[in-house]
Amino acid sequence: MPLSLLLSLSMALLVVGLHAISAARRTGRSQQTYGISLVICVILLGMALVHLLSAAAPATLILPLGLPWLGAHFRLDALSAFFLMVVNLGGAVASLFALGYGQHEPAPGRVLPFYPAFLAGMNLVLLADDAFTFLFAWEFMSLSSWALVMAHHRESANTRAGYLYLVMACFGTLALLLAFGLLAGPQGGYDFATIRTAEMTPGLAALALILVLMGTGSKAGLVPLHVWLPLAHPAAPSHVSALMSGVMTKVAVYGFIRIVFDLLGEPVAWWWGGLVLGLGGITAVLGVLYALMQHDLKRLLAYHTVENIGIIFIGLGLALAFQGNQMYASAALALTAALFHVLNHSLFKSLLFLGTGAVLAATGERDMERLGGLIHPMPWTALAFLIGAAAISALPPLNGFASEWLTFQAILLTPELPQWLLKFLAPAVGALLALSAALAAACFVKAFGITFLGRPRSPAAAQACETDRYSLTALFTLATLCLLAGILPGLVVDGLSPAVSLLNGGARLPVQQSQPWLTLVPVVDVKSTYNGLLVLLFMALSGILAAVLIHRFASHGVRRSPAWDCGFPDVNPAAQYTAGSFAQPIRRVFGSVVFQAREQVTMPPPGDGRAARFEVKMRDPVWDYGYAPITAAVIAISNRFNHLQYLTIRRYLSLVFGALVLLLLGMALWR
Amino acid sequence: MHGLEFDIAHLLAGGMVVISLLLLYQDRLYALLKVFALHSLTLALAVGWQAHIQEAHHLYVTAGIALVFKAIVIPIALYRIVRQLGIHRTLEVVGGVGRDMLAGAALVALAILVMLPVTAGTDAVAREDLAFALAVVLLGLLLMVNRHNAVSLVIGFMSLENGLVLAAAGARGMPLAVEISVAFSVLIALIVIGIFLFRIRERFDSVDMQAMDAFRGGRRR
Amino acid sequence: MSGALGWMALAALLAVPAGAALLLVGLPSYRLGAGLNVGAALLSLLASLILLWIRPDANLYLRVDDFNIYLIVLNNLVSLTTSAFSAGYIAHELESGRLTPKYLRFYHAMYQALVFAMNLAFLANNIGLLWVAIELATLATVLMVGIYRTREALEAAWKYFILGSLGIALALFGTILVYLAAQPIMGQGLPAMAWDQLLIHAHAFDPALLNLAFIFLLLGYGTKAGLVPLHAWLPDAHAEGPTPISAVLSGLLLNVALYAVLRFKMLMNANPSALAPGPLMVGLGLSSLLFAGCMFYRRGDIKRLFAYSSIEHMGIITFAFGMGGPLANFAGLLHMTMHSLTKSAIFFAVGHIAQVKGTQRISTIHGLTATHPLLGWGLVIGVVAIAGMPPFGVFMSEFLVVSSTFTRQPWLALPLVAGLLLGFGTLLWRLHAIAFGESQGTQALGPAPITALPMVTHLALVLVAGFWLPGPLVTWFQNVAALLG
Amino acid sequence: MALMHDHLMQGGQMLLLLLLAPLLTGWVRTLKAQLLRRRGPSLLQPYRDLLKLLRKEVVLADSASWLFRVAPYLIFAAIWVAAALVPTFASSLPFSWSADLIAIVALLGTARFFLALAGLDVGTSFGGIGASREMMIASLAEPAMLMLVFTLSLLAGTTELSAVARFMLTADVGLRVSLALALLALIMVAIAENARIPVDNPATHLELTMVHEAMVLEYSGRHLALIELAASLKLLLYLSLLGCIFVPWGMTTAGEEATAYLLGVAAYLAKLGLGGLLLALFETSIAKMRVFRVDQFLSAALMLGLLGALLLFVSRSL
Repeated sequence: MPLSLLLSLSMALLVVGLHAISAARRTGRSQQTYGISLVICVILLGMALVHLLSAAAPATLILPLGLPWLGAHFRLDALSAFFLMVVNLGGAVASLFALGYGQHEPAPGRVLPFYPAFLAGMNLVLLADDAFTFLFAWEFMSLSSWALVMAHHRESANTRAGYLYLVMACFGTLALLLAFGLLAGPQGGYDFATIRTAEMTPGLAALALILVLMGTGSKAGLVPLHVWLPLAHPAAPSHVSALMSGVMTKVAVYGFIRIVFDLLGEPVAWWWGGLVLGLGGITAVLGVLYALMQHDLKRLLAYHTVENIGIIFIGLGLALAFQGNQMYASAALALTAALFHVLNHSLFKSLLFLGTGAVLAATGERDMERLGGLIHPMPWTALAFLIGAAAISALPPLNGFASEWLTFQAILLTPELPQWLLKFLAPAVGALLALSAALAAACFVKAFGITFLGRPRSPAAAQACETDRYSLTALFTLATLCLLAGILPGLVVDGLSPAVSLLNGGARLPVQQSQPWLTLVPVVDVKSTYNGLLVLLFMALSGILAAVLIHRFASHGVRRSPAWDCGFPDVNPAAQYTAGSFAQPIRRVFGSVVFQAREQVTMPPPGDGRAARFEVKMRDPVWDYGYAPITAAVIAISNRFNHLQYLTIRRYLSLVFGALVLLLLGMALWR
Repeated sequence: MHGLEFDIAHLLAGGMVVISLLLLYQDRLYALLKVFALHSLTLALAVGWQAHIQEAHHLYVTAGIALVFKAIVIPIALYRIVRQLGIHRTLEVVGGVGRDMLAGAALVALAILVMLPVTAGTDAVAREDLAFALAVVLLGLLLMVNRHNAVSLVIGFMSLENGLVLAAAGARGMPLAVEISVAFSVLIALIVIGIFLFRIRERFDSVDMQAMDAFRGGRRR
Repeated sequence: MSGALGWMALAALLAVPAGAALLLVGLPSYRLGAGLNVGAALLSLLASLILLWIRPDANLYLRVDDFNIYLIVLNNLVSLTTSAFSAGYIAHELESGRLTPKYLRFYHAMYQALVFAMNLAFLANNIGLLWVAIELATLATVLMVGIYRTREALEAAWKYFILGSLGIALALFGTILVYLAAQPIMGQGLPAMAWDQLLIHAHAFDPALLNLAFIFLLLGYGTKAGLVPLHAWLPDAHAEGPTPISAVLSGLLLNVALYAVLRFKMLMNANPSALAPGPLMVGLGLSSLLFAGCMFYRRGDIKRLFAYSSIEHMGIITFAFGMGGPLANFAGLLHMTMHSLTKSAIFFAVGHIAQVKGTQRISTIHGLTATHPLLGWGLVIGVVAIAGMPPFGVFMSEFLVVSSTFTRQPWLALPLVAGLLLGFGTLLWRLHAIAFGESQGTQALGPAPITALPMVTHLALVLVAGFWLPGPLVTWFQNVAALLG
Repeated sequence: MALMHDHLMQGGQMLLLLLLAPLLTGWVRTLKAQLLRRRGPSLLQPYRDLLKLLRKEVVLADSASWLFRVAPYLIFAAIWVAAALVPTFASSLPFSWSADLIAIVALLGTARFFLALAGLDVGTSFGGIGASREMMIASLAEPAMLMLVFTLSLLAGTTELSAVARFMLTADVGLRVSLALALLALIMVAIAENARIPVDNPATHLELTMVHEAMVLEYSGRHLALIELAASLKLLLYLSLLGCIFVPWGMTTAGEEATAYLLGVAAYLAKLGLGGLLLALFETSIAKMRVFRVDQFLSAALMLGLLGALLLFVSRSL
């Protein structure tokens, strides 16, 4: 019975957390905690893989917990197995990384108990099969991750981030609660089996969809519900940031898929797809634009999470649109693209966050403007980070490109859709997707170039040294996976096809393994194909060929000398290009529109000794127009009501008196 | 004969309403106390009459309680308190007596409007008594709301209790539990209030509630 | 035989606290007093547990039924833990010289009197007796709120006393009206005031009279339950009295008042042509919820803050019962229980915090989790639990309330959800300031871990209830939910 | 045998590209010189430059890292592979299915990515200028390019180039507005991507407006040679892309006899020559624009591409 084993392993994680409470003080216990978590995650990962590849039948289990008359339902099917794989892969690698990184933790007592609990919460969400258990695990996940965000609570910024995070999480849960209320109906049939069979009117289903978008979107970071994400993810310790950004957002995506594709099920109104598609496109572009404006490495990565969530939701929106028109073959392609990107993003985002963790541990700096030249002291970290950066920038032959290529192919099928809105929307979203991909490349040239290349901008960066071997192992595990998923996409596509067919009325992509050279052939009759393996081979061959020839027949002498730089090399590292200056052209092009970015140069007159100043003022439109008014309103109302605390007894009496008279009048007039 | 019974009950109950209005009218503490004594006296008579026409003898006890405690003991006690506290004689009425009288009249109307249709089931005496009792209760509340002074607040509360007793007496065959509880509560109330007034005496220079409102909870924080 | 045992237990429930109260008045040593206090509470808890299995059949004054028995057990349980907490608390108050042994005698006596009154209120089968008991409880708490005799304390007690007796008066009028409605049908005398009898005949009562009665009863007992706009006494009474009393007020007395309201709601439901009490209760509940949510933000006093949280949750519970139906009623009952346990736990923590920090000002309390981990995390867990997050019991009740409401009355669910979110946000804002950040103020040593036992016990109970409810309790809730209709 | 032959074909094309690329560059330079009434260098000057650079030793800046040394090979490989996947004189080459037009665009992106990183590596201000501007330009040029891909794939039903080329040869293309828009967009993108006037000036140095040259400023010797070669390969790629999409005539399909191949090669050379001429004419007739007007130039291209795609999306359903 694999399911019971999965559950007991998740429980074991909780126990580890409890044990860590007592153990946190003592040294070496962090190693223990992370070690056990690593082992458990690996086992869970293996079991999930087995279930997914063996295409086993769904297993269910009911425990006498949760809602008394309902019990806690658990279920393991292809979809949850796929996401279990994603979650536990991330968990395992993060734990491995933490074996080394955890020793730099200043407050282990605030991390160790909650880390395994967080993992357990995510696993339970994926296994839950009734509304109560689902929300229970969901909220538990939020709570434990909140505790991890608050680990370094002495910086007021972190406290604020944690607060915003918890409130947004509560908002999301309430939205989901309402959605489940709709799905369950007045009789309160909260278990998913009942919900699947229940009939819903289109209006209610649409309402449920919107609520689910709000609920899961607020956790996944859909614009405009993303505001908490770039604050909260960086605030946590880096391996937790990797989990939150790389994995927890995927759990949110799972929630969306589970409820919308599985529970709501057919029939799907066509405009659902349009809605999700549009949100995804906006999220993708805004996310990467925000990221370009950041100097804080972790916050930059967090904003890229927003972007990639947008890409995933583009795929999901396309799938909904196709399903709404009974085009299941195309829907299969879109779904595959989305799920594939889920996996890819979890890989390279964890990789990047862990790499940032290594940098943080080595230099104590997150601000790119104070880093630089790290490729010299920590070449291996640099290499891993470079692979991650190339992958997230969708460069062939790495995995990011494979999934985005599939998404493009799905968009190219949209002209078959009958609805005009979708016809216009799809190419526009395609343009947005292309734009976000290109901007992402720019952003990671900045991230990698400013952080690792050039010359160190601060003594901390100059004295950095290579990170420990646990961390390096974790980094290169992920880097290898990125490369493999990139050159063998066919295998991955076949691997997640059971999940796709589960959600897609049995329709799935053609089997890829039979193709020559493991080429990716999304739709049989359309002749668009891509083969990462061959591309890699060609590049390797030609590159090596060139190298060999040149070194064999031409010179291979090398002479070191100061930089040329057109004759006047600047001795001061501060004269290098900074993150801000690198982003300036793009800020001028896009930022002036989106963020109302204003540049202000104050140049002292000649002879004046004072330094010239250059300031950039930017506004966050989402916050300024979405959230600030709400908070202001709440504060205003509170201030207004606050007087009621200070009335005289007479006034309070007259309140009661008024209530009484009012009700009596009501009585008198009622008849 | 029934007519007479009814008229007398009506007269007494109505008298209580009028006296409640008089209470509203007072703006001097001693006068207020005297009128309140009158109020309680009328109550005693009304309850006694009810006992007579209902042949419910336990009601005589209630009447006695009302007479002894509310008409005699309490006013005297309060008189003492007022004198030994030496609190200033006049009590400012919040926004004019005239407005109070208007509000009072409106309340009486409301009480009758609410009560008469409701109690169609029970007999006429109970209906009258209940309507007037409700009026007395509301007027007592108005008195509490419209006075700054602690003592008059207490008196307002008492007249409200009087209204309750009237209602209880009006309800045929209401078990003794109620009267006991009423008397008992009034007793406790008196004691507590007494304690309070003295405590307040320890802390404050006057029983004027405005003095206490100065320290309303939370303001200092 | 068993019946006899039942009656003995029942008698013990009333006699033990009463006797203890009388004894405690005369007991000079406060240590002995505290011990006796705990002992008496323990005894009455045992008695209530006996009643759990053996129920004497009702007479015209007292009765034990499904509804009140679990409230009685809860009542005595919390009063036991609170007395244990107060033993440690009071000792510190003596050291800090805020209380003198003379007052302590008084305090312990009043504590037992309060327990007696609340037990009586639950056990009463006679609406007059119920009223007397609640009056008694009010007076006892008034005296205890004023016990510090500071200006603020006196004023809070005064406010509480005036508003409380007004509520009591209104409730009495309502009671009389109920009797008037019953009397024509059931004839004069005691039966016309007995719950079980009333319920049987309620269908025949004059609906108009019942409606009027319910208005008075709702306002009267609603004042005791601290429903907005009748709540004014509650925050100050919580903030100025000794913390154990705040715990008892929030955890128990509010329940008593709500219990009374529910009894009369059952009466209303039993009469087909009377107006449905639901809308009134829903309205009061929503107003309390939203109002409290708005009040958190500006609170500077930690005890007042959580007093407002009590108002909020009374609002939620009233809302749930107002909605009615098996799910909502179940949720309401569960929420009552969970709120009692959690809120009293929070007040235990707050009491220790206030003593350690020597102040109740939030602005001077920061980073508790760093300086006093036990208290700090205890408070965090308590607040997280009361805010309705898993793995704690309140989550289940809020889950049921919200989801069941949304399918039946979507437009009611929206203000409900808005209120919940508002309250959550503003309360958590305060919590973050208190529990996290750079620590300020005195770094004085926290109380001995053993004194935190009551808090830990409550939190543990709430935690367990979060994912597992024992079967008997569930069947109980379901029966009562059915009774409440 | 046939398979062998196909692989020969593929290899032949790759070599041909390698050989032709400098010649094309030289051709454009000579033409420009002539147009400016200068004698100008000979056609073979680029070859001489490359050989000279190859023989020289590399002068590395002290702060240069391993990435700086690896980048040239990566860039060269990526661009060469991309170029090899564009049908030149023969469509449907054996490996043409291994990457479609999207992949080709992405491969160019890879090359750009590493070029920009190399520009940042030494840590000089000029490198930074070049890198940041290059990425800004690319962030607009790539989407425009992909819009072009949309348009083509909507017409041809595929994103694979040789299939597109074959489709363009057939009659049922017709004259379409969106094709014209796509052509315009592609030309603009090509100009930007190859750092030609008016976006950038390939012949300039020590000018704050330069983009491409600023990135490769620190390179020397064989590295510089590789990068120069890659640059001219890129130019060749774009020209042959234009050729195979918009003037596919004379292109042979694999598996025909030698004469056909000769014809195809001849036609291809003719196209290149013409393309070079047009480019030279254009470049001499226009002045370079300010860097911060480039974005308008390219967003115009993007809009054109999007417009073309939209027109097709709509017209498809009519």
